[in-house]
Amino acid sequence: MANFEQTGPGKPVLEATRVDKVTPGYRLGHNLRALIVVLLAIVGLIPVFVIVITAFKTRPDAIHVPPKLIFTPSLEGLVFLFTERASASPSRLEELKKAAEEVQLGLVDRIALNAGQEITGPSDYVFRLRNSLIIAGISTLLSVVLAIFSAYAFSRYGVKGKGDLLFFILSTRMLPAVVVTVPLFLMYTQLKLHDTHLGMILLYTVFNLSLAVWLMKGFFDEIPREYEEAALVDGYTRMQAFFKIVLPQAVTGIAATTVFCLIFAWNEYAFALMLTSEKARTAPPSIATMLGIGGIEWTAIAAGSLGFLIPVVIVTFALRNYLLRGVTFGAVRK
Amino acid sequence: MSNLELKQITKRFPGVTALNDVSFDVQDSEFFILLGPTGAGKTTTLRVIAGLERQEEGTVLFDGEPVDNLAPAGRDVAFVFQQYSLYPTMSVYDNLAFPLRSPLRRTPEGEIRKRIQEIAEVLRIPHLLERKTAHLSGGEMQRVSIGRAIVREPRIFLMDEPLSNLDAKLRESLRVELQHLQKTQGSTTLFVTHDQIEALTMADRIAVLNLGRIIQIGTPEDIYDRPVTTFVAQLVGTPRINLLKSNREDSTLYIMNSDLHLPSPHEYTVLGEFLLGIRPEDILPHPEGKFAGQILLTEPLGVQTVVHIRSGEQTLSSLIPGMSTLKIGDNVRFNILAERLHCFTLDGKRVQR
Amino acid sequence: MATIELQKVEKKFAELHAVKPMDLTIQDGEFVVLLGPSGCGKTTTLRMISGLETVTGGKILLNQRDVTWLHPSQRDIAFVFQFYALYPHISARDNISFPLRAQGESKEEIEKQVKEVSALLRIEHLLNQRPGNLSGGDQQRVALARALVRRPAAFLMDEPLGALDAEFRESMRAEIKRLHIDQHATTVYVTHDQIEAMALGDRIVVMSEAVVQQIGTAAEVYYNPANLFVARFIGSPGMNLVTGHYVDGVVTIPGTQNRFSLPVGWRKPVDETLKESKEIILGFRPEAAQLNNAGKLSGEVYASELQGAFAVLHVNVNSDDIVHIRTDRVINYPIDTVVHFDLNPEMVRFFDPQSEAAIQPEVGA
Amino acid sequence: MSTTTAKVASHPRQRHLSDRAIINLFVWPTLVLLILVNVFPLFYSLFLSFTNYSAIAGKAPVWIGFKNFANLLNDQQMWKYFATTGKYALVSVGLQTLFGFGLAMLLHEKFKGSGLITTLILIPMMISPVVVGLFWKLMYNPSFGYFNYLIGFPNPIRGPDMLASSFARQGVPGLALYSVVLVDVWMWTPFVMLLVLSGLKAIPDYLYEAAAIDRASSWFQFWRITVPQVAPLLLIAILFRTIEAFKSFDLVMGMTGGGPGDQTELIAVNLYRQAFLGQWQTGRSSALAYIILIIIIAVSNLYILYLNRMRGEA
Repeated sequence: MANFEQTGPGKPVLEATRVDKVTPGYRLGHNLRALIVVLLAIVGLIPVFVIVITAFKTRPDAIHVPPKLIFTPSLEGLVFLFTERASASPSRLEELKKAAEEVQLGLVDRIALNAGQEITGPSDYVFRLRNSLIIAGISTLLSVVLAIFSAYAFSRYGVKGKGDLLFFILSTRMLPAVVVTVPLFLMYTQLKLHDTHLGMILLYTVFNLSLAVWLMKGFFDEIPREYEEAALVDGYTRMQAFFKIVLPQAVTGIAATTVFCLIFAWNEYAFALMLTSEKARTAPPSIATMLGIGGIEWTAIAAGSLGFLIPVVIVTFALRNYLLRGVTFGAVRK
Repeated sequence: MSNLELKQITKRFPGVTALNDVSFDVQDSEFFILLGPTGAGKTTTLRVIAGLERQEEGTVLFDGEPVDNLAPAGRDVAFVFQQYSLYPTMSVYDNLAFPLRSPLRRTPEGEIRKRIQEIAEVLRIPHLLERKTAHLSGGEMQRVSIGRAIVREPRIFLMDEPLSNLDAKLRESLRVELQHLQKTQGSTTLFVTHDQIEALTMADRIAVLNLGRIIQIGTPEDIYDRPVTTFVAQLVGTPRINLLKSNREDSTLYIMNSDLHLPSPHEYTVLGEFLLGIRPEDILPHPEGKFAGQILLTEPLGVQTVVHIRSGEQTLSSLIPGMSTLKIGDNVRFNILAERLHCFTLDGKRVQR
Repeated sequence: MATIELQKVEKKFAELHAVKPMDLTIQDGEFVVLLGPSGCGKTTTLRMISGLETVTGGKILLNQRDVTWLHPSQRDIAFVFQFYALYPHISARDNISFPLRAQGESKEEIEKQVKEVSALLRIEHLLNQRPGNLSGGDQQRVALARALVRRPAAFLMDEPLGALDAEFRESMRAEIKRLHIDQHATTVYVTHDQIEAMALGDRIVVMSEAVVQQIGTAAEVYYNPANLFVARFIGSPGMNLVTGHYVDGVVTIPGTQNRFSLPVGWRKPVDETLKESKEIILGFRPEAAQLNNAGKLSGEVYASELQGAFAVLHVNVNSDDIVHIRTDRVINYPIDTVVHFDLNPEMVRFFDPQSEAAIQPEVGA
Repeated sequence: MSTTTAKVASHPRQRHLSDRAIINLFVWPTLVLLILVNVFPLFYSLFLSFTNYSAIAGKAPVWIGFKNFANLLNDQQMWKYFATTGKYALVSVGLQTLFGFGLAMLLHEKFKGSGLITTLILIPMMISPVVVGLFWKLMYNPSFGYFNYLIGFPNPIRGPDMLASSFARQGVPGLALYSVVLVDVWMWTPFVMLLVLSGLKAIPDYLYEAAAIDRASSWFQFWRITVPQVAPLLLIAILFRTIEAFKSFDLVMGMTGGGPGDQTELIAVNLYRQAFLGQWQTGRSSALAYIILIIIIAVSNLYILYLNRMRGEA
């Protein structure tokens, strides 16, 4: 049976090379444009670069005028980030130095010693990070699960007034956080939800829900209905078709939505600042206030910021092709 | 297998009546084709029968029993979609097994494996069973989706233009295979297409649908030789039928603004102006032909040639077997076969003969 | 107008050889069609002639002028795209007049030529519309007008009918042919539809897997296919190709008692080509077989197809070869009934299974 | 066909949910949560905006009609803060659009590594704004900050102190605001670039090929093919950034906390100050919250309307 489909190694994606795009002049222009963009990218990332090197400087190097580029890296920033310290009196310093010779003092204590300080206990940074993880993690999970179901309903059924419903959901995200926190503050104090993990999880779930619903609706719209209908005709109910046929195809969409919600919850500052004080305080507000107490603890702040920044950078790479959708609430599909 | 009947089905979508009082029946193990241009309501008809759409009026009967309040699952029909016919996340084997594993059937795995082996032999796809659907060519995909329809032995097969996305050569061969398969399986099939060749070649009976209305139901010969409207006449047959404004005075038909005139067959009762339909293959260039014209254009198609002839102001297209040696601008004499003329009123209704 | 010459023109994308070295000469005013399945290199060849694709090797001459590395706009060629490529944000009139404005023609001249070409293509009433709200057929007419208006040396068309729906395609095909006859402009036309190729082409270049399989007129390519690919690809359904066992002048189809003796003029060339190998491929077009009860060949009916003016009977000649026979309309052979048929000796062709090439008969068969 | 599989039991009463049931089951949980945590507080604060309530005063709210709104609307300070926010939005969105469009045009033509570069450029907008504020505060530090060093003022005395709005110890009003704007631009230019880039990628090649054949000037190709295709997306980016600029709070709090003086006191920061920091004027800040709410809904309505119209055309 003559079948002329040239399956071969799959049709190659041929990059059209037009005659006027291979002339030396054009090539030069092309390379120049590439160079400019690379330079701009480098300049753009200088602040991130500064954070990285400051995190591994000793305090004197960090505040050296003019700013020092070549320096001996030290873990002082990290140690300061994770410990509470007090400056030790000269006599106390002598004792500790002698102990250091007899190798009784741990590495961490010795680093503090060089900076003339003695460690008195762990700082609250770890505790704050844990709060961030708990609150961001659970709220993301809740918002994604809820979003999957409601987004499927919006995508498949013309829910009455769908247009404004979606807008109404979105509007909660369009407002400055402050506008919403004034009434929330009152509600939470009366309901004893102020400064509680539950309170923050509930808020972040709703905060992320509008993004998650819009994103998931976009991903569901891309899955053709024929698959579910084929399953119906094959003898499955609508629910079974949803779980067996639709969800497996939406896995990449769910992953992207989960990560976007995680980033937004992880980065959130305003709600955390106003609705928590001690017990449920997350990392962002605590890093911001760290500057206050420790004086010019720049190395610790840089280390804290770095710790907060690395997961986001990794995730940005993983999400490259979904960024467009996530940032524009799924409005623009690539 | 069972037979299917649609009684006065009407389906409305906001702003449009997709199906308007549609009635037809499909006998047991008949290959019935619904032919019509895109947007005629063909797919909607299938979806109503499968229960994927709820019609506003009329009933759908399987073997005489109404099935309107049955969910798609309960109707036990097979639906082969034009695209997206295979579940992308499953292998070919799982695709074929999916309907048999449904809660309604609960077929034991051993039984499933045997059934699938059988079907794979018939459709010559045993080598594909373990492959992921993404790695199949267009032809293989459609064959597996047909396999999935057959494996469950449904009461009725519904097929929504399964061949139209395939490459031309493949379509030819799959058409023949599908017809052979249907005849040997004896499965009641309702096949939807906009391609008139598919309709003429595969159907036991054809229903022509346009703008949600059934225009004509008949065998391929009925539709081709006795079209009830100019729409049906133009829909089937390539190149299209010539429709010439003509006038009848007592017993001769005069074709407007040309000197062509033909003896009027006695059964033609219409008087005055009407539309005369002549199939291109009924216009035969012949050295001593009664009529004369000038060659405008020739289009060799290999097995036959389309010759465009101008006679007076009228241009006619004729179809002659083999390669023609006629040149553009030559004068040509030709005859018109009188026994297969079609005669329509000016608004396109066939004048019964 | 112009002659176009391709000398050893070749195209490689990294390690993929999209077009193997190819020679082609297109005469002035000739309509040549590049025909082949998708991915055979026909579009790449067209784009190399237009400059939209660079050449990896070889030379392209337009009126004996080497244009291989010339900017597309300096080749005096017009290109008609499958998806019309009309500038979406300006009116049809501006689209058509655009190439003239770029050449710096005067306002009145532009106005005159636009009026003339839109009359030729019967789109005067569409000139103020934006391409967005025109039908596919009308958009392609505007694109043709844009190509025509600049009186180029040659027209290059990349599957212009591909995106149109059925009822436009037939009328547009006749229109393109009529345009070519009026303007007799040198045209290179790419399509995968062999009906279009034969209807339009003065000559057809059949391509497959980056290689030219055969160049010839519609009749040559239809009646004397150079190899198995062309035989199978041209014609719908393609030529019947049955593998047979050849022994001094007689071809027998294994597994049946069908026997066919070589017509006059074939004996010597077949003996020379096959030498001692016993395998041969017998080819014949569906219309070359006539049903008759006393026919020497026979087989069981597999399926039958009414195609309007005629019908095609599909007959199983042995376990896996199905042969297509063209019959007039009156057929109702139930499946598996045995039918007999004869072959018209003039329309029979033979192929060498090894080289897949056609065996040429001694005297014009 | 040999064995027949188990025939479908004649229409068993299957436990399957009707579509209506599915819609309710899937949609209501989301709606309930939204109403509880979002809608209810909005109504509650609407009521408060007509009272003189203060969260810590312990007195019940007393209805004072539109007094709060009246005070706010003719309080010159308020208009100053609205003006600061407006200036902030205008300049930052303007620069972002310019740089974003330029970057997208440069990045449109693929080159080795352009994918990596694009992703690197996108990092700033993914970082928590308050953390960005912090390390730009480090960058701007007159003595050991890299900013002064890089723009050629290594000596802290003679160089600018951006966040203190002074240059060589002389006050330069507005400098702090523009230094925050600079960081906002640094963070959100990639957003505009991303949208414009996706617009550019949607333009089919054959338009440029047709233009090349028709000997179109690159000027024509830019104005007639590139710009009309990208304009809708660019406009969405502008509308989106305008709304975000209006909302910004985290970045300013991280860097200047509204200072020096009230040079960077954006409206959202001032609302926080009135509602929480010390003043606790709950009623008045609820009224201010509603004024902001109305402005933003008006602007985002423009956005949604535009999006639907753009969708209509596309």
